[in-house]
Amino acid sequence: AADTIKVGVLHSLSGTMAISETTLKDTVLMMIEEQNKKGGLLGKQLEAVVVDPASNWPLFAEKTRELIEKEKVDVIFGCWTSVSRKSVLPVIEELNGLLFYPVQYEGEESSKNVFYTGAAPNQQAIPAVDYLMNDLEVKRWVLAGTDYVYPRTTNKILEAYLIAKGVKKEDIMINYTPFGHSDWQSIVSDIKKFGSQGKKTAVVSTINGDANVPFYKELGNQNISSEDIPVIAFSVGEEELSGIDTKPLVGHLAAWNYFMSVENPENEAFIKKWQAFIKSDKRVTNDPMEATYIGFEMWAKAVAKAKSVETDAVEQAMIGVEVANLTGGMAVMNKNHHLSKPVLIGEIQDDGQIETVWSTESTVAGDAWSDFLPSSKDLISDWTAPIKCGNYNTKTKKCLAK
Amino acid sequence: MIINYFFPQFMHKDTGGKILLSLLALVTIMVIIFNFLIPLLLPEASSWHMPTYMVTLLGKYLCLALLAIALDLVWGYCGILSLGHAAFFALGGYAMGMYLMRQIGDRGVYGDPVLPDFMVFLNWSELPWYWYGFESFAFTALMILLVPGLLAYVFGWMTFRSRVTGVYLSIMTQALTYALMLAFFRNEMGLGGNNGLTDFKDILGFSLQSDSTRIVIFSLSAAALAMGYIASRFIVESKLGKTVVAIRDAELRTRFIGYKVENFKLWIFVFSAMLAGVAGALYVPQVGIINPGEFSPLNSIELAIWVAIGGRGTLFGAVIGALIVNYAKTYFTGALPELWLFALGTLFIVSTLYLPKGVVGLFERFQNRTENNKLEEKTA
Amino acid sequence: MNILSTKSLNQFYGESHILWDLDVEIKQGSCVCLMGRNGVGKTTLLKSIMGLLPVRSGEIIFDEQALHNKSASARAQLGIGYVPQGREIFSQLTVLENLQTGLIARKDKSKKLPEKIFELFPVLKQMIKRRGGDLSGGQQQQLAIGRALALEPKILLLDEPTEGIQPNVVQEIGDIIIKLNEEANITVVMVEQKLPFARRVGKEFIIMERGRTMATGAMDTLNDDLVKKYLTV
Amino acid sequence: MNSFSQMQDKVRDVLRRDRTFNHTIVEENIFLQGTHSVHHNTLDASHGPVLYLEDVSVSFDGFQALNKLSLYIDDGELRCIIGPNGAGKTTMMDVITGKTRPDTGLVYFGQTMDLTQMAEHDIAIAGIGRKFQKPTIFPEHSVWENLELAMKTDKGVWHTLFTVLTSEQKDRIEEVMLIIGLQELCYARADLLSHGQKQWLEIGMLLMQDPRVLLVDEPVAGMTHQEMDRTAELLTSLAGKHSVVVVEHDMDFVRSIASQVTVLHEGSVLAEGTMDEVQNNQKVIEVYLGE
Amino acid sequence: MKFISQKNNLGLHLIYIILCLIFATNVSAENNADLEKLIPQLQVKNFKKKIASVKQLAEINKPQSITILEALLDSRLYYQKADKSVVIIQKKDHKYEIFSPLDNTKIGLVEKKTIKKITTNNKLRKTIRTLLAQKKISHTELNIRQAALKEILTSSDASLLPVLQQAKKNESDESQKDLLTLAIALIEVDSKDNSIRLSAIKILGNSVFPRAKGKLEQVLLTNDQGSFIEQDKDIITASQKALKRINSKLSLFSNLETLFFGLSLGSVLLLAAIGLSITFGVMGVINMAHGELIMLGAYTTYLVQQAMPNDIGLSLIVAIPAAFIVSGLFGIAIERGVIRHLYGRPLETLLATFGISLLLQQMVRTLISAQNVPVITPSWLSGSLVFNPAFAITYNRIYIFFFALMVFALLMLILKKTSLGLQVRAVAKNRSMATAMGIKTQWVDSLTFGLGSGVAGVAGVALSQLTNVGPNLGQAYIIDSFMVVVFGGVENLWGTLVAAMTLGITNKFLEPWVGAVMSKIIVLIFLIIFIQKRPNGLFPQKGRSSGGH
Ligand SMILES: Nc1ncnc2c1ncn2[C@@H]1O[C@H](COP(=O)(O)OP(=O)(O)OP(=O)(O)O)[C@@H](O)[C@H]1O
Ligand SMILES: Nc1ncnc2c1ncn2[C@@H]1O[C@H](COP(=O)(O)OP(=O)(O)OP(=O)(O)O)[C@@H](O)[C@H]1O
Ligand SMILES: [Mg+2]
Ligand SMILES: [Mg+2]
Repeated sequence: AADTIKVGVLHSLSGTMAISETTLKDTVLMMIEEQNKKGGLLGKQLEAVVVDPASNWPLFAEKTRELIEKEKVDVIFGCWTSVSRKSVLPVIEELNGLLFYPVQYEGEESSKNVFYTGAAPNQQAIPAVDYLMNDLEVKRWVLAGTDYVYPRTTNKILEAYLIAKGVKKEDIMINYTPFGHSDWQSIVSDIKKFGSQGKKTAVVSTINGDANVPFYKELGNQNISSEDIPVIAFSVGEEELSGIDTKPLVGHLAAWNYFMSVENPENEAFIKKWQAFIKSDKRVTNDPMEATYIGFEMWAKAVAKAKSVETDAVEQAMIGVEVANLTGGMAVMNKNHHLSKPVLIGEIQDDGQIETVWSTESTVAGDAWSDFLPSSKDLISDWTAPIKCGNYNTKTKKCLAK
Repeated sequence: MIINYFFPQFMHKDTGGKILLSLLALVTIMVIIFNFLIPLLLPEASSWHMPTYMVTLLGKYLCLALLAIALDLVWGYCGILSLGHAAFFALGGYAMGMYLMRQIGDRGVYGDPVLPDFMVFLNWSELPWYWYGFESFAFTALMILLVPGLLAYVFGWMTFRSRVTGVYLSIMTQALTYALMLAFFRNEMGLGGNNGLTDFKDILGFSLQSDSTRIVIFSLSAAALAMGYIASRFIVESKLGKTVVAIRDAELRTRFIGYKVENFKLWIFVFSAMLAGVAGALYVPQVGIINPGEFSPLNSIELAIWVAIGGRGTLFGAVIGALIVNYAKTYFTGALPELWLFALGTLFIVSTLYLPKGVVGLFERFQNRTENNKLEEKTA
Repeated sequence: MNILSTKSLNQFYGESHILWDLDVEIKQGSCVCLMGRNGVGKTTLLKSIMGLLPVRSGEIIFDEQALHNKSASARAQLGIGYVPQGREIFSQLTVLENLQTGLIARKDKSKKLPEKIFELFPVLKQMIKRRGGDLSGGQQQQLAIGRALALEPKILLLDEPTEGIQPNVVQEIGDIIIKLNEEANITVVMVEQKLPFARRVGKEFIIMERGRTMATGAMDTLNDDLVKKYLTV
Repeated sequence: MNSFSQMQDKVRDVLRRDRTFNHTIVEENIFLQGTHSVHHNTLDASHGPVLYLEDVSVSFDGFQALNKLSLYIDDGELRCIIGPNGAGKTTMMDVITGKTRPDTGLVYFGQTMDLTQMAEHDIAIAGIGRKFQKPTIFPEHSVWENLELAMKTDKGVWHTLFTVLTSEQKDRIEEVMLIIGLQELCYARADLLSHGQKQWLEIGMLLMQDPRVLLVDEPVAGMTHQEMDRTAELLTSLAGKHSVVVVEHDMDFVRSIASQVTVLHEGSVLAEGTMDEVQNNQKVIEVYLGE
Repeated sequence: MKFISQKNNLGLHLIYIILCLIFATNVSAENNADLEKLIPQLQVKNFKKKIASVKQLAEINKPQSITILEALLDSRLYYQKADKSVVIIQKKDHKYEIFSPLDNTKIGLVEKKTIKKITTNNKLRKTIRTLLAQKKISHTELNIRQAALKEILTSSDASLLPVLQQAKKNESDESQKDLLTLAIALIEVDSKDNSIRLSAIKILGNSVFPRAKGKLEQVLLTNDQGSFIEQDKDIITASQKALKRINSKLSLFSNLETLFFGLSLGSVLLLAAIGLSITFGVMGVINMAHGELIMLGAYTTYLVQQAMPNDIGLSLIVAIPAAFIVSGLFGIAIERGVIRHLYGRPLETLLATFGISLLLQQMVRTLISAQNVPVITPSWLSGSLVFNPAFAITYNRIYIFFFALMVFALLMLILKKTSLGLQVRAVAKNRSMATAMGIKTQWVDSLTFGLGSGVAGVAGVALSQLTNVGPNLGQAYIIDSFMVVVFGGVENLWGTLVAAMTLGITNKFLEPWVGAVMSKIIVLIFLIIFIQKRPNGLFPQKGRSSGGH
């Protein structure tokens, strides 16, 4: 009916999350511009509707409602934190909207109305631990995280995984800190003590956001080098690194599905496009941007395929859509609304780039429900007929959602 | 005036309040008629429909306005600048949230009949004791009043008795809400940590997603605001209200004429905390989530700003302030997503500089002027 | 010659008109006693002269300069010393520091307190290290006068300087005012309610009523009629 | 040291000259007090002074403001207290009203009420009213409301919430308003009053409280001669029914009202007696009066 | 030159010496066959194979093999894309000079595009480091020997025993000798001979080196039944004794460390709060924009570093006055523009400054970026002062501690000893009377607010060394700052100092017990309860006037 296709952009432009989310807003705008240059979709131009949920979780829900009911958008790209997604979820399901969520997260969710283009734990955490265990021969583990759902869940999964691999309980140290924790002296000193008893030790960090910088600085100052106790992080990417003095981080690790440094024609083109769009050749690209890119491309393909922007049609059309990864290979949207993507592990360089030191042979399919948690090991998600369920219990053969 | 007929006596001089309550009644009735009755009777005539998001948005504003009244009572009238009032709001909200969580029953993603989802995947094996009772609405309703009330009582009893006043008190209230925020962020608290409580399904058996439930909750919020307003008006017009103002202005004098100041402060503080709790409880089902962010000290500061912008020490002003600022926020975050903080910041500065008595002060000035003009006309 | 004069001064608090076209003339070297019932605007007049209240209309001329556009601090620098009603000691500052605040506005930038302050008020010397706010009412009054003197003013405005002071000190203050006026040649304007004191110390009087001057003259012309008319209730 | 002085206090307490032991108190007193009594403690002044200070010492940061001060005020007495600035007069009032707690010494109201153990408001309810040296009133309230708030009634939270003024109470307010001469300013905000007017208002509030003992700190400061006379009149008329303690530096005023005068100096009593006695006391002349 | 190495000095020295060696010995090309064979193998992707090659390379006893390993370690070993030949590179302006790995002869100057780095990973680098250390354990230069030994101590394996014993024999430096004894003991604990083991255990017992403890714990491992795996009674008792000794020492050091952590957290709090103790404490302005003024200071540091990228060490020193001026000017502007109109309405200042804080945040977002910006830590601020292996304190914290005290002392001096200080306090106490005394209140206000703001800016410089520099920086500190000022007692600078330190130390001593979050919560609750006892803070305002009357 409308003469444009409206795309909602729901990323915080102010408040604590603005640091990360503004970039994604720009990415979506870039993609839209790009698509419009190509002639739009279904013969219509795309129109972005940007709102600012201001890092305020109830506001995310409110803005979602506004986007769908008032602005009548056809799809929303947005959210970063889990809680913002959780806040949006009931609204988007109620109004049968469509959300593309581009950030790595703790899993344990699959909604008909959401496509998860970031990594699930099995696409980031588990390969990372495998690398540390096999290649770096790590024997003792520090699971350090910010106290919220993503680290809690990830660490629960990792702990179960490590124990399954024969690691003893006393060789695992788990530590949680509040958001924005800035005084790491004691914790780093503990890690140092824990790690300097002869067994190779590594830190698996799910430390979030701003807390990372003081953490790494403290590591450096307490003379813990990446060779003594490497830290592998799941939330430190190029964007975060560009705001840090990288000296103390060099040699530490990061696990993602994308690195800017990967040499690949698609990637180079993307970077060029991005830097031209944002009018700065200093700006970097990162994993959630790739996830946004893939999500957007997939949506465009699915709309073309379904010849409609109707949620239900697009949703079904999405499944099985393939888009080239920026790091090579193809990303596929699975039945559980999660992607198959390659996993890369890299070391942080002094120029703020991450250099791949290991990668999975092929892509890994994102797992909505972890196999390592007792509560979810029997659950799967499958949005195709006949199951059509986000939390299907394979034992009882029942869909738990009502 | 005939309109006085509808209002209790102590409100007869409160023009602002009368306008406010009348408007509130009008809007509520309109919403009920156009969004509920007409669609019910004539399903096709929906052109007058107020969109759902507007209804919930309005409902949210009303809750926040009630919260502003609560703060105005203690700050504007009793001189206690609580920078932690959002804590009571959030506690009321959490109580409601816990009830709504229990209502989900086995419809959570894991299908556990008792445990909320976040407990299931963090391997909690049973419900912590403080979750007991929240399956009952009556119990919850009690808790909505009791939990904030009790906290206010304990905190107030300690601080007022030892005569903590002024900024010391303000900063302590801030410490209180800050501590609560940190505590609620902890996943060990068993209240959902950072994610808080969300994914609510229904309330008293009615689906939260249905428009009629929304309209009912909206009407309830309007009623709560109206009742909160009238009760507060009654208090400030009573001798208790005068005493409280006296305490604000000359605490020592009040003591020396025989008032037990700490009791008065405590009473009004607890009452205000309960009002805040009710506001929080009504807020949660409308926004669909409660999480520790609500305890953030910045929220409380902002709350103080609403009150100040509207006009401190006038209940009517508190309501106006809450509505203005929140509407501005809604509007600017949509219309000027990149620049809205500039707009909001400027609004705060300009209004403190040029409206020392808030928007209500502006009305009054205007009113005085017109009255003066009238007088001049008469004398001329 | 007039050191201080006001011309049709009008002063308001909000909408209420306090001073009505007030004309006051104070001669160089005189010692004027401002009298009148409670609330007639005596304090208001002193504050207006000092610049603590913005004048609504009218002129204030001091030492042949127009004052009404100058800030209070500039007026202090011109040599107006002010001892307010209620003393207004800087309570958290020590006695010494309180006195030192009087030095700030001095033209000569002197950093030394005039010795005569301690001669006049020996008690201040004893209490030099204590917080000003801790002194008793009378002591504070002495401190307030001392502070004003530190600035070596040309004119001293005293608002009820004997209020709450013990009799022998009242006497002393009276002596001091006389001395300051006669020996140091400082013009004094004081508000005073107590007739005996006023008669003893003042050389002229000004009686105010409802923000207007009603009578002026030399102190010995203050007769019972006037007292009855303007100073009794 | 401290426990020793506490013990001293206890011993002294038992040996007080006006001491009546609890069991000797006649029960009836409680009923005499009337039905709407809100006091937990009832005043018993039947056996001596209504206000009783003995060996009270107060020091601030090592500065001895009160030094073993003893003072006895009888029921219905009008007592003037004079003394040099800083002698400790205001501090003494602070001690009586509970604002300052004495380091040592006894402070009793009647024979049973230990004022050092009571909160300020309880002292006020028990019947001690006070006017501050610097007038303190409720600035945002009207004159009328100031008086209303001070009125002697139940001052509990619930009562104040639901109470309405009775016509007797209104009359009483009118009456006091007339006494303090502010009837024209009845609805004016109190902070707009001039200094002298505020003094009157505060006296009015004191009257509304209808206390057994009135402590009046420098009531005539800032008043004209004639107002002073009126105040004197008022205070003398109050004496008899109430005990009145007046602190004042204005000798004319003191002379016009006082029968008994106490002179404080450096925290303790220097002299006591009639005005004439005191006036001719050489020491008093030296430290206070001057020639 | 850029080095990946954390141990800058070590790296520098090594390179220097090796370059000397190279040019002195003038290696001839003919007997380089082994090198020529090994070098290409460094290009394989598989790190296990790479490590094997590196080990072989290390066995070749030639200076050039060390050069190559060094280059690999420092990420200067590349290959040319065209012919896959391995080269050592040296960055020159925007281009790269390439050298032959065989004899270090210069091959040419190339573009970045034509060459590609030979990647390393953690393990590989660690291996190289250990290998290099072994080679240098008997080096002629003491500091190189020391560094090498340090490396070896973290990962000694039994095969090194003869090398270490040899080195010990030749060692003249006492402390180095002690360390060698320790390194040997670490290996000899696992020896076959019980008497050697016992003496080794004794040596370990005297050391607080963390691995010594680990080794002893290993000796005392128990099996599933809870009985010792070790059979020899003597060894067990000796180890237990040694372990006890170590533990008692360690607990002493860890307490010392905690104390220091507390002081250091305290000094951060002090820095953050001290400006506020002026604007809020003295002037009574509830300055919610204080955090943003700190943020501006931090951003100034960033901009200064951008302006002088080659003098990072100096930049921080320059940043201090710069930040003072920038934040101070902003402060003055805020005072002139807004706060001036709000004196006598203290609570309103809260509202207006909150608005200002929003504006400043968004201003930074718009003008600079919403992202964090990198502020570089100069080398003199990184690393730590090592007292012994169990107790070291980091330089940046030491500097910040003393810096905070200095700022504090300076402010104290200004407020208490200068005429400005007197005026400030007079104005703060009684504005209208101060004017009547001839104090130019407007001027004093601006200056005071500027001073407080400037100090906040200076705090920002210090904080930029500890945490992120981003638009939200200020918000993280504002609440803590208010707590500190209030806890200490408004208007009392000493109070601020004591409060900051008390809160810091309490926090840090609680943290090991209850974790970071709970300790913060407990501190807050403690604060609330404490205030009951002292309703006006640690150092309340004294005197009769303070009672509100
Ligand atoms: N801040 C104010 N706002 C409004 N009105 C005021 C204010 N201060 C004083 N007034 C009024 O102005 C009038 C004059 O006051 P002022 O203090 O000058 O009197 P005064 O002559 O000094 O009296 P007194 O002898 O009692 O000190 C009084 O009627 C008083 O009520
Ligand atoms: N809170 C306090 N801290 C320190 N010193 C105090 C305090 N209160 C009173 N003093 C001191 O105690 C002494 C007695 O003071 P007080 O006010 O009782 O005197 P006063 O007799 O009322 O004098 P005046 O007639 O001047 O009012 C004074 O020297 C005063 O400095
Ligand atoms: Mg006056
Ligand atoms: Mg006194």
